[in-house]
Amino acid sequence: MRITEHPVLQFRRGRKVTIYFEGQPIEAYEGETIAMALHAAGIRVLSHSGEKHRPRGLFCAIGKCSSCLVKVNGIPNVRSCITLVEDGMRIDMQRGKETLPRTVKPPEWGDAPRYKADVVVIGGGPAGLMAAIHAADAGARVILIDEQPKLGGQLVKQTHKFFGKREQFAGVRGVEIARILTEEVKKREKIQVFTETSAVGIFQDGDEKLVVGVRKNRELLEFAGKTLVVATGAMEKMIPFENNDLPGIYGAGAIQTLMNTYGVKPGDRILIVGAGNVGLILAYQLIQAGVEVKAIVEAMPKVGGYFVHAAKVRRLGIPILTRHTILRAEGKERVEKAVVAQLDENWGPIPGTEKVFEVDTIALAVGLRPSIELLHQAGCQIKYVRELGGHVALRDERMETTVQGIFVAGDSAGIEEATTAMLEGKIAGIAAALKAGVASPKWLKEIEKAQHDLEEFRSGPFGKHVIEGIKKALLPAGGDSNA
Amino acid sequence: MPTRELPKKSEITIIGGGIVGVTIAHELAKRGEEVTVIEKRFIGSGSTFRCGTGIRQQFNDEANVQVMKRSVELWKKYSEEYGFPFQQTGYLFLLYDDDEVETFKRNIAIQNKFGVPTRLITPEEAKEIVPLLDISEVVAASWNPTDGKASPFHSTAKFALHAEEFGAKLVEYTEVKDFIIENGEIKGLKTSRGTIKTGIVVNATNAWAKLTNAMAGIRTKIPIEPYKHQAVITQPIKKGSVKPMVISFRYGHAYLTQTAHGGIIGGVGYEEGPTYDLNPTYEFLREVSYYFTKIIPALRELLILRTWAGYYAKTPDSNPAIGKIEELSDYYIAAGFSGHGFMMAPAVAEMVADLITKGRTDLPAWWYDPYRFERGELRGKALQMG
Amino acid sequence: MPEILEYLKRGYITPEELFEIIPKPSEERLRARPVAIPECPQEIPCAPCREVCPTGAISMLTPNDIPIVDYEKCVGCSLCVQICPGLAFFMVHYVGDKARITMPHELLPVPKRGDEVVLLNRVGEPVGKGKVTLIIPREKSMGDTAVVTVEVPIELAWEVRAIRVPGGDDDD
Amino acid sequence: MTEDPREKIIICRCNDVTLKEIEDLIDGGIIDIEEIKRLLRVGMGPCQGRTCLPLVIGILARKTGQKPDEIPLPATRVPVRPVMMGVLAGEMGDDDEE
Repeated sequence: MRITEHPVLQFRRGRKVTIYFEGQPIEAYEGETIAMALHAAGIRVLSHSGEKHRPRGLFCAIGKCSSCLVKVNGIPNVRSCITLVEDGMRIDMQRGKETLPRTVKPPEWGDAPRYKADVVVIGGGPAGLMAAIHAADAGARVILIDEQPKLGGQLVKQTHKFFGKREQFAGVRGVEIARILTEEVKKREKIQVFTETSAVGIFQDGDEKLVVGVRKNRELLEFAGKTLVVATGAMEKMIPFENNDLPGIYGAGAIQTLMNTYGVKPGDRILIVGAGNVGLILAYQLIQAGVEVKAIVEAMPKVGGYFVHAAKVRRLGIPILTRHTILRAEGKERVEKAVVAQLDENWGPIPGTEKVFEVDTIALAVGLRPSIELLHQAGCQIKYVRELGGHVALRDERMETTVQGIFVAGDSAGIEEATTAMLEGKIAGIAAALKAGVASPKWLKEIEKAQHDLEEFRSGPFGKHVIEGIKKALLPAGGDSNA
Repeated sequence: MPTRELPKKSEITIIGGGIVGVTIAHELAKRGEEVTVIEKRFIGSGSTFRCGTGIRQQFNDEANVQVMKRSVELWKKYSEEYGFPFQQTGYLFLLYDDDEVETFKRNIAIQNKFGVPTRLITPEEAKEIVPLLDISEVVAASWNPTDGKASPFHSTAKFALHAEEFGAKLVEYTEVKDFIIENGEIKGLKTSRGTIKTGIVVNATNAWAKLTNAMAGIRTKIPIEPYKHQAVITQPIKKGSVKPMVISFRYGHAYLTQTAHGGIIGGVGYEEGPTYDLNPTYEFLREVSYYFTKIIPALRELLILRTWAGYYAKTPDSNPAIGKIEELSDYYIAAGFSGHGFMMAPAVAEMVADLITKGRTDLPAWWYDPYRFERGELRGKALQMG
Repeated sequence: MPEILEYLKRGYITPEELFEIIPKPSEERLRARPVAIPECPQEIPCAPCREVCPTGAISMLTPNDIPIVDYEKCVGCSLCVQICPGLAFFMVHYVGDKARITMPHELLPVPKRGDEVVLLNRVGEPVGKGKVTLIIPREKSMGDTAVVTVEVPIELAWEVRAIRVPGGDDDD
Repeated sequence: MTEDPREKIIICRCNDVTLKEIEDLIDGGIIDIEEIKRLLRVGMGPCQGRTCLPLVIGILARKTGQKPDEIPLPATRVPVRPVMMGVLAGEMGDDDEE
């Protein structure tokens, strides 16, 4: 189930290795995660849940949901979606709660290495990359950390071309934007990049912000900066329906990771829930990967994403069922069917309108919400703003939160687009450099230009909605962020 | 089910719906008294639901040993009657040198005197009890199999439920704002939901006790200060992996055990205060990891899921202040538990109910005399974990 | 709540609906040379078509306005078809009793000139067969998107908006 | 007894908490998200509530008529990602023999 030919992407696989799942040899390639290799071999069920013994498999594919835990070489609770395969690795299904190995040496105390910079940027997606580039250009020494092995965030999974203006990469594919921005980062000696590094906490340490990081899940690192840009992106929403935990039900992002990052076909026949931009784009990407998309269901009475994305998948024969929802998934150990129904005026399913789709995969594209965990933990004031996708940090016009010196940008500031994420990243990066006292005031002009570009981008009907939300999250001007 | 309706009057009103306030209400109601608990948020939400779950009799003074012996009897009795989990899985103190062993021998003698069956065991015996232990540096252990642990959520909920069955009123989401006092007599309390007439008030607000005392205009010096005490919980592992509460003074005053759900829970002696700040810290995260893995090396592969903080409401001698404050009639305090409130609660409830209803108690309440601070008669420091 | 536009309910637009939004080129213009038709009825923040147009034929005051093509200025170069991120630009050219439709194509396989392909309408239904008359491969395309021109019966000029290439995964 | 479909709607995957369990609790008068968390262990698993807590807030809002912004988001505490104890003790992964 590996994709060999793709109209847009090329997959360069590493050395072929053998891993063992429940004792059975499985072919894998270096650079793949365990979950991807198992999926390519047709394995969907990775564990049975601890309390109700329900089959569980992959869901988020980015190490967040913990639905994919397995035992690796005897060690339980390993997140298979972010752990790379190694030749000879023994992988076993996790059965409830596991025992610990008995003979282990205690670890020795070790001081974590501490890296210092003017600005620390957390998150290497469009917002974080732009923040790092502009902070560096404005004169700051920058540390950029990201959880994934490759910079680019969600851009690396996007085969479609971006909207906006050409100076904002309009007409360029997401994967290509990721490559360009990554190159720009690499060109700058002032930026130190740490990939495969998760930020697990933000603390105030004297005058500095201390970011505690963990690299490759095994190494503790400390990053100290005068200021901080949090650009941690978004998380997919889940919706309640019967058997919504059945293996084969994936978040849209997980499907993109499977097929566009690792070249693994997510399934043969798929139903997509949600006709926002993510669902529509996903449908198109699935067709590009050679997967049959049975339908897109959407609870709203109309397509939520851009019309042009809808037209693109419609003319390839994919039905969009507006005013429909998924009632349940069926299947013993994995998805075999999806049952959908039409909705009435009160959002209740209309009896008798049920339709059954024979699918092996269900994609959930029911919206994103900002990843604000670090901001929340750091003490930034948080507010629920529906228009921005959920809870967000309050911030001023330069993206500074209520914690002085902590800036936010991109989807973690409110769900929008990669284009606006890049502009916000630019603003936050320059503002963070200014606040750190390393940038000359002439950079204020660049902030103003980015603010103007944002305003222009948001001037249409889609942007109006976002602007409503931003108003609710915006702190009154005249804080002391004008340093 | 606790209510949000404030009664017009109540003979006795307890401020604070933690385990201490709830068990006092339970005991008083059981004795037929009219009693109301007023809780700012929900039952147990202050420090009770943040506690480390342990219940031990291994103290180093006669009073605490006696009180805890009674408390364990009550924990056992009520867990059986009310059906909440209380397990006598023991407390295991790991000892690493002769000085420690000598100290614990003295403690064990006191405990044995009152019938608490603590004994000194060998490192190998300790490893039989917790096979995951690293005993390479351990020279002996103090082991009492009758100590135990209980779920703070389920036990407090059951005490609350039965207190109500006996007629107690538990009022949640209601904050006491002021005392109504006339000629040194309590007439009532002003709350965020109106006024309640009451004659007897028990301050069971532990970490907030000094604020409550101030509200009552108490001038007696009762130094109770909130300290941030942090705890950690890991991903669950197979049940029975760490049955008793394991203590190591050598390694950071650490205590750890396994919850009913399977996670390893515990803390270390890293403490900050006085403060009302409850933000967990990096220092704690590192220290707890280091000390826990020193005690049980296999924990190094285990994921920490969460940290949180609660208050140790500390007094200078780590013993609580329990008793009547004479400058105001009728005002009682049961606070300053210094990390022992959960384990002591059922016995404290009996003690306070005795004092209110009979004016005397068979339990050694004198040890906790709230006036001892003012008189400069501090007790021997109670053996405090974490 | 405002009335929901039909094309947003369905996910595609009919030619009738389209020509209420933009003018339909005259028969004469359609026969003169290929003409760009934007099927982009919604105000979205996007401007590359205007930015690449060599003759300034596309007017759009702000990126959030819809593109309007001045058919007289349009030289039929197909750059807008190549660049459009929404794959919403097409070119139509009437030649005798045929129409040549130029459209973006981002799927495998990419047909060759002279190949016969299945013609699909706006809901993916096969409506006939047509011949590929021109291919601009991805490498030579301004916007990294292959552009295909197919010759279709003239009455299908406003129906055909996609193709299926025999030999593809979903070949029937 | 017919099976309640809500028993098959999983809100918290980590601790297997269903829609029915949450709605039953709310119906019983427990409407404080902190209390719901503690009683059902919803959001207390390895995903640290990322997936389920927004759902719980939605359910609470729907059943109690509160607005989602009136329901306080439970605290986020370190570590915001689960971390192995050995790593926090300072053991470095690369020079670690396995």
